[in-house]
Amino acid sequence: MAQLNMVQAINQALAEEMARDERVVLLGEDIGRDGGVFRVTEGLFERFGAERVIDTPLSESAIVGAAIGMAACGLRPVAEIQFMGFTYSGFEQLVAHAARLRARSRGRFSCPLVLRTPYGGGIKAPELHEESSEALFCQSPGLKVVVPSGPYTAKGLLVAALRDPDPVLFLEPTRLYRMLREEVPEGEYTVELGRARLARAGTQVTVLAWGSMLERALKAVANYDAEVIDLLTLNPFDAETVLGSVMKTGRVVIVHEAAKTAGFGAELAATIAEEAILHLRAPVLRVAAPDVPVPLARLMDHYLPSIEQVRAALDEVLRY
Amino acid sequence: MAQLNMVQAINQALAEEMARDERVVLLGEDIGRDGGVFRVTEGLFERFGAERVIDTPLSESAIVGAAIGMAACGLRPVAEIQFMGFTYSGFEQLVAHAARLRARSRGRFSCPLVLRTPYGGGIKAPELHEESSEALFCQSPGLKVVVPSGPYTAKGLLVAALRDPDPVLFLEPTRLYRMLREEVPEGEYTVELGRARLARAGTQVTVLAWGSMLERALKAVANYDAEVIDLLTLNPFDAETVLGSVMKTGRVVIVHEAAKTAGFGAELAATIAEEAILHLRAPVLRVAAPDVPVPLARLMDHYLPSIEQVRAALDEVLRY
Amino acid sequence: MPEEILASFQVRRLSILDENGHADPELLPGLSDDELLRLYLAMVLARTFDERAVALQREGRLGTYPPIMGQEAAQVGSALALTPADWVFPSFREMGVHLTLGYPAVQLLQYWTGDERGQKTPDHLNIFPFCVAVASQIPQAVGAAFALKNRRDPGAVVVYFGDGATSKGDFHEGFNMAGVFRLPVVFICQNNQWAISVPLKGQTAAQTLAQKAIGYGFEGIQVDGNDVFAVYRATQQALEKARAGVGPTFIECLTYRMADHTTADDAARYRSPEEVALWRARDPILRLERFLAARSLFGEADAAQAREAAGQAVDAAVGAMEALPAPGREEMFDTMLAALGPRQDGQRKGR
Amino acid sequence: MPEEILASFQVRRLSILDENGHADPELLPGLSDDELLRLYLAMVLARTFDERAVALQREGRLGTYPPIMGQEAAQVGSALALTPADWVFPSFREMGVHLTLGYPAVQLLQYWTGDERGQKTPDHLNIFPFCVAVASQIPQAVGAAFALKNRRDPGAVVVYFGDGATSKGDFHEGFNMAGVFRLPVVFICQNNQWAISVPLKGQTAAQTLAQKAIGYGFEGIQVDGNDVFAVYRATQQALEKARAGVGPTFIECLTYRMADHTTADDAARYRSPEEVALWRARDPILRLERFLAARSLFGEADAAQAREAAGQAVDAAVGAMEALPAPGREEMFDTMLAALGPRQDGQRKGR
Ligand SMILES: Cc1ncc(C[n+]2csc(CCOP(=O)(O)OP(=O)(O)O)c2C)c(N)n1
Ligand SMILES: Cc1ncc(C[n+]2csc(CCOP(=O)(O)OP(=O)(O)O)c2C)c(N)n1
Ligand SMILES: [Mg+2]
Ligand SMILES: [Mg+2]
Repeated sequence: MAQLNMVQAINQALAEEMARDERVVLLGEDIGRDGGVFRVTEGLFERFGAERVIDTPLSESAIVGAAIGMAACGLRPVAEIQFMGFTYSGFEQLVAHAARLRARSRGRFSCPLVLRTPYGGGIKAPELHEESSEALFCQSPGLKVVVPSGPYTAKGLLVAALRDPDPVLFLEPTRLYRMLREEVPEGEYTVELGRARLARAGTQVTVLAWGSMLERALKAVANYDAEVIDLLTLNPFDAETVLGSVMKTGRVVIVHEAAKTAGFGAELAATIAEEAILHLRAPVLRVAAPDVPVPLARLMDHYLPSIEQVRAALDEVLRY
Repeated sequence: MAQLNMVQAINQALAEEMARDERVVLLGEDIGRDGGVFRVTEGLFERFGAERVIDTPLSESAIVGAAIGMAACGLRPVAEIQFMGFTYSGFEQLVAHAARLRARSRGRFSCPLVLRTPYGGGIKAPELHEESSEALFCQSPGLKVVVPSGPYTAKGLLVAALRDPDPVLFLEPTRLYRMLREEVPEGEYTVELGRARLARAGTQVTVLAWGSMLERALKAVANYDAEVIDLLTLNPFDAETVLGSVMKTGRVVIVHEAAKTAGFGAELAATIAEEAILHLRAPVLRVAAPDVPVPLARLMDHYLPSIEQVRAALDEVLRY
Repeated sequence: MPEEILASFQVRRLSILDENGHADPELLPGLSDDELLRLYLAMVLARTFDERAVALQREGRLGTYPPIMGQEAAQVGSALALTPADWVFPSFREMGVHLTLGYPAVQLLQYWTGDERGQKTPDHLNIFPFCVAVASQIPQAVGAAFALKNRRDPGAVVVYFGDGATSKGDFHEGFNMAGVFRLPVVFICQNNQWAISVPLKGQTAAQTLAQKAIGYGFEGIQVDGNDVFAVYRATQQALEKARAGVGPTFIECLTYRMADHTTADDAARYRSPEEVALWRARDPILRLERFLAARSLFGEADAAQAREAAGQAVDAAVGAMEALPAPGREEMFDTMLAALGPRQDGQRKGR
Repeated sequence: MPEEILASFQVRRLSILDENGHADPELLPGLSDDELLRLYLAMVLARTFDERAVALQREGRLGTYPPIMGQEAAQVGSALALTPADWVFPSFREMGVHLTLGYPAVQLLQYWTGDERGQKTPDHLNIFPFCVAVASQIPQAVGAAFALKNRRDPGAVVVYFGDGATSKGDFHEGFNMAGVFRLPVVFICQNNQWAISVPLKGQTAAQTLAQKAIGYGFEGIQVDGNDVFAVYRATQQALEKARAGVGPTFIECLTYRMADHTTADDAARYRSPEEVALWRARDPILRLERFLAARSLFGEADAAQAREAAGQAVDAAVGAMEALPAPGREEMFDTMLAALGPRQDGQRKGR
């Protein structure tokens, strides 16, 4: 078993699934000869050819739209949008079409596509390259939203997404691409969609996080008796695991890098306030970015939730 | 003072502001000669001419994009998107550009545009004509989101929006367009953005609603000692009024017609769970549509929250 | 060195059957008498269905409905050129295509009452659901063409849309992608000259829509959209090109929306009765009747009989539609995902 | 009746100054010697700034940076045709335009360190912020042109974008709208033949980009984008047309991206050194030097001196930029809205 980073793990998942299932095709900007701007698809064009690793024109809406048509016609497209900020121009295709095709056609057509996109801040890139707008996509009931937190979950979740019969948005935390290395088994394994992962056991407070904030949350809790849950799938999210932990600890801190208002943390807090309120001993706190547009590099450290902010929230809920 | 419906009230607001301020121009599909598919702009083309009431090609992204350029260059554009479901193809322009222009240019350029769109269900229209995806837009910190609940608030909020120095998304609850009539003063008045309205005073439970659900919520509470708050502005929302009421009643029911998960109710519940938890006596309940794509007419009654569902939620929180 | 001409382009127009029913013998597709009658009957069926649907809406038995009157030649002529292996991506105004391809009339009616079950295409047909978001079906059709090409499937893809759709970003992105990859797709624009209240010149400054293909590096052609032979011929040639790997074709069918945009619209607010009258004289069914009559394939009695038969078929569909049980609440849940999430599962059960 | 030609179109190409520095005397814009030198110095400044920026990035003193090398003629030639009343909507690769128009170099550098304060255009310039979302500035520019027209403002709008941008929906929607309303806007595409790793033929099947204008009913022209005179002349003529109410023009400047896409890119992965060498020989500065030399306006010493002066100017800007204080946390809040909401207010205060 090799130590891989997330780029390598995702690349391996794609390569293995493409070898296993000839219906799997990739499409996106610069994913072919260039191997993707983060090199995630490196080597796949050479190995599988231009018919299965398709360098598209610069057309996000058509990338998503074409993937829908491919999926409905028997392929298993994996579309890449170069950065999450450019999903906005493919937004209609994703939420009004991909997420609804099965319902609109009453099951005659389905839409098993995966939309991969680098996501999140902290990489010193230009505007719209560091968005973390996952909550936008969690309001589309027909769309799954998945966020790995490391190489192992990245591969396993991606393979599961590729085999899922419905559309999946697969958000790749860019800051982690090459930061973490983990043992990643070669060959097939899946991480089940819709299941959270207990990243650390604890009894006094539950910390909910995903993507690149998981890494930060784990650092923050070092000296606390905190349970850390890695959501992995945001839509549908694993309420059972979340509520089970909250009912045990009675305290919650939610960490996400998107702006606070109407971020996905709101849904988690609301679910807890609805289903577990009698077990709560303290306010449900959200540690999130402030409600400002995602800034450029020189302000990014002020924007992203810090370890200190997480600790301050832990201290606060533990006062109750 | 005349009894107007919401269509008339909005029309009057537009006419008066256009007469007052020649920078105000309207643009959108079929808003000119046809007077808009809901007749909201009726008579304005005849009165103000084709330069100020602009029938555009069928191009939602360009409608929003052009409005940005107009706004930055000294006009006060009011763009209409024919139905909320078609804002998705103008989504990038709205959230990545309109909402950020002031920040990106560090104040050199601003974007005082209003984007009007009919919103919500219950009008027996085709697919994508009955969306209530307000929460999507509440994640854009630079964008205000406003929802009137009747003719009076519609006019006053729209005038306030037209004079606001920053972009405002103005959601018009289609089901109410001709359902309610109210006294609407001629001439200038505003309803302040960012302020909720106490729609009904009460002591035992707080009901939070907006748009067309306000009407339903008011019907539902008839035999309850419930305080009903009409949010009016969703971003930024009036946390002070909401929390004040919740601290008094200790019980909350949130009603919205969007699907439950990650709807705007989540933000309200989360804020309450964060700021008022010690005052809560019962779970924070959300009465919302189920997590399915917005259906067509024949299933719409099953989709929209009903008076009975609101009452069931009231009964439930009152059991605590 | 100074100024030079880099490239030259021409846009052709094809018409075969004129308003008087005279056809150009060289261009007339080689159709048997039976096939000619089939074309005619399909157009009559489309017209009859449409009239009935409008009437039903007026009686409150159908929801808002977008009439196809005047566009029968464009719809039937193109649909009859298709083979079962082909895929169709409609907008929302192609009931004539559906009927010609054998889509059950009862399901069309059902859909226009606001019942999604009407959108469940029978297994033997490759027709995508109606698409109300203008132009958004175009990139999807291009993706389908990608899939057919990738799978060495013998079919081609036909996508329908209106003149208004040509202003949308998705029209552009889809066309451009189809050009780059030379995909087997035929783009059929029913240029009925109005997008609700916006006339063609409010939609584009281009003199024809067909010329838009020049920007994508493939052929665009305008056909007389009220001429069923021209539409049929152009579609068939485009499909052959698509199958032969030559790439996409854009066919602009210049036609006219004789009725209101939908039953919720009042076209009298924005266009003149003279214009409508002009186009009424160019009725695509009328000219086919004249052609058939000149060939002695057809007399007054045949017309009446055709209408009668179509009326009976539509009546039967109306009866069947109205006998259908209302969709139940669980319909919202049962086809939206292969497997519901836990919350949806609870909601389905009423929790 | 049968097939007829409906419309014919031609696409012109303009070039004035060839690689050897020979100019077509009839087309050569009537520029004084001073103006010619100004063109030259502006191009040298752009090149110098660019080289320094790339070097700074390599030293970790600047963030990711998109070089303009090879595109100086397209940028400087078009910018010098502008008047102060005109509005400019750049993409993200127009530093040569900015510098030519007098945008402070220190702010350009500041921006490319990831400091938004660099985007605050000085009050006397009408330059929109850089726009990274490809093509999304195009409809905005069209809206600005609407405003100018509506306000009877004497200015026109110039919007810049790349070849890749021509595939985006916003390119299409913006062009189409500009055509319909005959707006005073000039669309300038720097066709540098690559969009990151995608070559032109992967971007479109059209033989030229200029021909895309045909679909919008206005003029498109290709100019030699490495020929500063052709670019200048075409821009000036287009601006005149715009101001005269004749409507928009699309100018395709055929040029070449001599460097990597950005400092984070490695162009050697996807294009050949031969291709790059070919275009290096067509360097826009080289040919202007030859032209000036032939006119005895210029010698080796002048070149050295120009570069020296430009280098000093850029060095000063680098020094000034590096002396700026880092942006404070409150920068995130202070210009985002005219008035913050209550939650933002609290967040600003660290609550
Ligand atoms: C993206 C989008 N915007 C607006 C609408 C509302 N709308 C429905 S049909 C229509 C006009 C369509 O015109 P055209 O494409 O010419 O088709 P036609 O109705 O003439 O068949 C409009 C504006 C829509 N359905 N989709
Ligand atoms: C909508 C969008 N998609 C993707 C990107 C990532 N990206 C940045 S530049 C670029 C290529 C742009 O090519 P072109 O328009 O030719 O401009 P050039 O870089 O050559 O100046 C891409 C794909 C982006 N910035 N915006
Ligand atoms: Mg039309
Ligand atoms: Mg380029």
